[in-house]
Amino acid sequence: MVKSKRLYEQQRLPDKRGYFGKYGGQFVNEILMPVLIELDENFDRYYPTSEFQEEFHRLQRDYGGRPTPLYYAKNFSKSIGSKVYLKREDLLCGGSHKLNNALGQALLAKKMGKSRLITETSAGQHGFATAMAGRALGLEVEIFMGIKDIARQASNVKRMKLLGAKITPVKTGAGVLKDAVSDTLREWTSCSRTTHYLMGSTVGPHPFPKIVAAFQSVIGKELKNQILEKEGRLPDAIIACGSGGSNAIGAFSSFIDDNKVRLYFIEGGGGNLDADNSAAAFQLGKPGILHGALIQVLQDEYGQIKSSKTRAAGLNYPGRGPQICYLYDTGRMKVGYAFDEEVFEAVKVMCQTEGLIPALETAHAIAYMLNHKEEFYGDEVIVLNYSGRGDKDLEVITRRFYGD
Amino acid sequence: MVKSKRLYEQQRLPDKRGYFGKYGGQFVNEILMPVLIELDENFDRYYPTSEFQEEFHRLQRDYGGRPTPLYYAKNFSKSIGSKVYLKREDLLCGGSHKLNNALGQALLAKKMGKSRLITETSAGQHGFATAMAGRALGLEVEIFMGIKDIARQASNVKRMKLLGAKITPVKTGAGVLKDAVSDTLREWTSCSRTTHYLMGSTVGPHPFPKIVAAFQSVIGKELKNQILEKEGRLPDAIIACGSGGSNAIGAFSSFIDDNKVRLYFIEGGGGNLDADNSAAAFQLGKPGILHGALIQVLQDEYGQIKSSKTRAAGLNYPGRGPQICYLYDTGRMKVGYAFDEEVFEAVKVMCQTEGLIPALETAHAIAYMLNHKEEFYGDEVIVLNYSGRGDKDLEVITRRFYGD
Amino acid sequence: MEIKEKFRELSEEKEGAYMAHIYYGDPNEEFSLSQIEILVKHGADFIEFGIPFSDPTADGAIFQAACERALRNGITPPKCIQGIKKLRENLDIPIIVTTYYNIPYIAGVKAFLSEIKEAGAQGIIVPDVSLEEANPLLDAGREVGIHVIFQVTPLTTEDRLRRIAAAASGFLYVVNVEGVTGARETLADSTLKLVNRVRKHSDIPIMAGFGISKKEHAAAVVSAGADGVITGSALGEIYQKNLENPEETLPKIARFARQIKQGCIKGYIRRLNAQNISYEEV
Amino acid sequence: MEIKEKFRELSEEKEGAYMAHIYYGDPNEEFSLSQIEILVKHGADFIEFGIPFSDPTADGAIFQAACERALRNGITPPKCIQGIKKLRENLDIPIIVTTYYNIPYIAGVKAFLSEIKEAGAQGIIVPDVSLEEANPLLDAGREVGIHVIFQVTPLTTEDRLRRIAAAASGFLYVVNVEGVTGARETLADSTLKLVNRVRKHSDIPIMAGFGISKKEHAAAVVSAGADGVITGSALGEIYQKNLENPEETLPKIARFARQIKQGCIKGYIRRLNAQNISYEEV
Ligand SMILES: Cc1ncc(COP(=O)(O)O)c(C=O)c1O
Ligand SMILES: Cc1ncc(COP(=O)(O)O)c(C=O)c1O
Repeated sequence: MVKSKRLYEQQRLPDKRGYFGKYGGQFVNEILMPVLIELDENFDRYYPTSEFQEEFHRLQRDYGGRPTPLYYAKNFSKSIGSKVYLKREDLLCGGSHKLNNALGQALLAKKMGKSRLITETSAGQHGFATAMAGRALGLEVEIFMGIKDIARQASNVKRMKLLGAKITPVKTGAGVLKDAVSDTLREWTSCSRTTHYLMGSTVGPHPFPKIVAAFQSVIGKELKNQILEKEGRLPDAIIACGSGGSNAIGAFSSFIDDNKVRLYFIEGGGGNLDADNSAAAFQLGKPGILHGALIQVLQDEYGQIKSSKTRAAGLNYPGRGPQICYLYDTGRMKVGYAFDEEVFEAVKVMCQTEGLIPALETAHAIAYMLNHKEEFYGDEVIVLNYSGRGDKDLEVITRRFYGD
Repeated sequence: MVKSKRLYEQQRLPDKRGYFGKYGGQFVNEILMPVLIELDENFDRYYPTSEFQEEFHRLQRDYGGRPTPLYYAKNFSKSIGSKVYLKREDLLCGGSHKLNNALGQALLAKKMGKSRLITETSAGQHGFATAMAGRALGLEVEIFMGIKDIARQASNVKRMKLLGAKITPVKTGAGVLKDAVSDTLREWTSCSRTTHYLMGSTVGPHPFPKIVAAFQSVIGKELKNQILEKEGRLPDAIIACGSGGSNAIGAFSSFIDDNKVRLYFIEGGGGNLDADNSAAAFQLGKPGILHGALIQVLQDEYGQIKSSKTRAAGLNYPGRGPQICYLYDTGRMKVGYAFDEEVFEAVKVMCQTEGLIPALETAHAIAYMLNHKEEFYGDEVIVLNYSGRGDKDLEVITRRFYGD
Repeated sequence: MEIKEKFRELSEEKEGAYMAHIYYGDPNEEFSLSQIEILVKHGADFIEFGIPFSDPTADGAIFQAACERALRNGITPPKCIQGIKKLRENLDIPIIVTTYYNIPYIAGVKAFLSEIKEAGAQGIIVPDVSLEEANPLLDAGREVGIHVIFQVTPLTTEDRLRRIAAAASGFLYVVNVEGVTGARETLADSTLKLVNRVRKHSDIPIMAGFGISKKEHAAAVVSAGADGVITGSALGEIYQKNLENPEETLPKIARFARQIKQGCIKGYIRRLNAQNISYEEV
Repeated sequence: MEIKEKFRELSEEKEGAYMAHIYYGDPNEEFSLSQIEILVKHGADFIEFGIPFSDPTADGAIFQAACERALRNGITPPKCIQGIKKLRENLDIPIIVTTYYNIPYIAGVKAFLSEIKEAGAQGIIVPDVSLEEANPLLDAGREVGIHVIFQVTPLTTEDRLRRIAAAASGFLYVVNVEGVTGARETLADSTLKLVNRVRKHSDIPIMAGFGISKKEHAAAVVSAGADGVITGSALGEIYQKNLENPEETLPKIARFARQIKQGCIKGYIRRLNAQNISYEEV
């Protein structure tokens, strides 16, 4: 893993065309190009200003509850054999890291004079975060959601409705996230003058991966200060679950240049690694173009995109974001996966060691640690990015353990 | 309201016998007296030590997520007509202020060498907080819960079970909180050597009201610093919902001596103020002895305690804690109530102005503000203690608004 | 009959005392009255007359259910006091009222004690009044002439024991808490210890209660030095099995009372034996 | 027939061009082949031959459903290319392949363009390839001899328009985005504006698409300066109503094609009229 430092210099990536190495880009219809260019310009214009930073910081702190703690999980550490810290994004308002990005983009949209936000959601976490951000900033919200996800994530649908967001069911395709993204892109082409598409992860055409990563980078910045304060040194490894990769990139952001900090990215293994039973795009996919970018994606021999499958709705997307792809390709980041059954066991372990019910997504990282203890040594300090709480998955989890 | 300052000097109350004015005391069976004395002594012994304070602080910060923000709710303020801040206890781990106290008592129990926690719960918030604290500190947990509350708070029951807490249904009486408290007291008499009764609010025999108030006082301490930083002055009023009063006392704690800060306490009005349809003990009750203390309590002409009624399980207790009673009696605190229907409307307003779904309990304070705007002036700064999030009430709320 | 007199009578007869505890009005007043009559006829020396309370935190499941039923069937404190009056028409032995503090508190402590005194009661047990909170009760009791009965437990500290013994009148109610005294220690051992501890401070009679449901328990506890025993939920358990026609259980209740009383007598004899005092087997 | 040749022929005939867009294989290959035959027979001058993609993000509900059905029924890119070959047996007009970029990307862009070229196609539209990402496609297109058709919209900036016009070959596809041009502006007005903007940079033919479903639309757009129109989902809408026997809808499809083509002709005449150029009514 001897790579030159500059290779990973975050600030330099993506390039102007939105590329992280060979991944990324802007594979969209001409209709969207002016909007994306406008967005990129506005992001570059507003984001660095102290006015924006202050407003964003205030929202993150007072509305969102930042900084989130870095918790030394003593009891869980015992089951792993190294010192494990949890970066508590579950404590962010709404219960996951998603609000970091939603608040940032909603603020940007407001600065740009947009009056409406549209987005898609699978677990409902991002949709809920967008609904909150919309309300807090006085923007209308419409959310596209696959009909299957609407059924699976009933409680988050209720939450979003209560906040007055319009929920538009997506019946095309498999009725899951990938189809909802397509529909939201379509909707955007017809209303982009008034409407911002609040992309939920580090995916989609440039500049979305860049913008989302920027808004999520607060995780890593806090994490670095906190671990230095607690341990006086950098962690040996950071581990995060992900599909698009926003929580992982957020957590990794301040450490990408520090080659000694191992980075782990855990994707949804689903039932098993058979063709149609998984969401593990790094295991089963190959580079391809989906939703505006060149990424690692599940597809058949002709390039038709395949639906992913995992019990964790938030990981149920066939593609990995371009930056995550790049980190993997360059060897900077190790990837792993966890199967649904392992994930449920991991939920149990976290409940019983620390009294915390993790989101099924988050439990993928937990499961990986439990199943790969040999990769983490006794004197090591590991940070697990605890991306969300399991309230949204309560039904599924309890049905798994207690039946009914 | 010209009362001498000393009257409110927190530090001096309760007296050694556990009295706040005429309220409080230790009306318990002799079996419990040695345990209560032991508890009081141990609290006085451990709580002030820097070791305890540091451990408690670390738990509150890293596990609980303190400090919780003080959020200027600009949009909601518009519907009231004054500047309203929300003290965001909903962002505490578990979704309400309850964890402050649970972590504190669990830590104390551990110091005292107890290996097991018992408690009761109605909304499930306190039971969930106790289950978390127990897991974090390695103590067994058994929770007594009225059968009616078990049915009404199904999701919190699931959460507690997942954390490995034993749930014991209480079938006696009306199968609600009051009956669960009685059963927990009974259980405690037979196991107090190994077991701590983790009282969930500022109720029960001395020293519980004192201990719970101490552990919740962090709310007020933070609040004071935050409002001084944001406004450069104390608030004009603080408003909190409550039954036992722990979140209210926590929020009020740093302001009781400042007579200029108006304090509002809002109890559960229930369906209406008819005899058996409310939880408004200040409106419909009188002083009496329940669960170990002399308090304001709903009762009939002979002193039989009456069941309270409100849709907010966490306010569904017929008594007010002794300190709250005292604050009311001395005129330091104003009391109000909100009816169930007003509370649902308040939920809607908070959802649609700020994108936050409040707990039904918390929504009582919101409803009071909405229905008594004339009490809050345009240039005033009001702090609403936002005690919890509404996830636990999602079913009830959505059924109310959308049917089924 | 005064409490003291009753204990004197029993010690002359060389018998341990038997107090039977019921909650009045469960499932109805008529049954409670007949039950008490039977209990007295078959051996009870004292009646612990419970006035039902909505939240009897010091009672177990049986008596909780009893209180709930009685209240549901319309019992009130005034009706209970009427009940005591009715009993007094043909009953001479001491009646000890048991209730929770909110009942006398709401009625006015002194007024309440006057009323039960007038109705014919000799003492009162308020299980949720600790020594710390007992002054109003003690003052009124002295004024009105009602004994305030205190409870002590094996966990009660020496200092508290001293102070409780000093405040106590009538008798002391020893609560043998389950689980507190350790599994291997027998009922008799823990009673013996507690009796010895009390004796250092006072000569007041000691009645042992909680969990006594057999002749052998009574005998063991009395032989260990208690002046008598109290049975409570064991009685409730009998008639609760036939709440439709509770009268049908009266023969069983009679048998139960005879057994407990026999235990009290045997225990007394055994104690005397152990003390090498001559006695006549009854 | 080459694209340029077709436009020359049409301008000689004084007609606007009509391109009909279908997704091949929906609901099956046989129907697609008959449909194309009918379209050509009744007025289509170009065929936009869609190769179904799993995630056609630039298509509306009708064509999404079309892609889904076709894929479910087993269509693949190789089968589509076979389809083009079959069509070429009796078809001379230009065929423009439409598909999403992942299809040529996975096949290899140059290999894919060679194959469609070989099968008989003249151009390709890849709606999710922006000018920024078009180089591989442009390079391969030039090498293989396939026109890469670009889209422009009223929102496309002047600078982009210039660069797109420079890169474009075959024709430019004008997308009249709904909701973007403002409610009061008519289809003709916005087309006119865009045509005028394009003309500053290039003489390339302009085809207007999206939302054209009536003779009047076609006439308006062509009279405003477009060289032709494209219809897409309007066709799909017709046969989707009878998916069991889609052949039964062919007469309707024929009538639709005739209508659109008539619009193209009328529009052309109207434009010439407005320009005061003499013409003969057809
Ligand atoms: C709790 C949680 N973790 C992780 C994810 C995955 O998203 P990302 O890959 O963008 O971090 C989600 C998505 O909904 C989520 O809800
Ligand atoms: C969110 C919330 N607020 C308020 C309360 C009332 O408790 P207290 O009166 O102790 O603050 C509860 C009790 O469960 C609660 O869950």
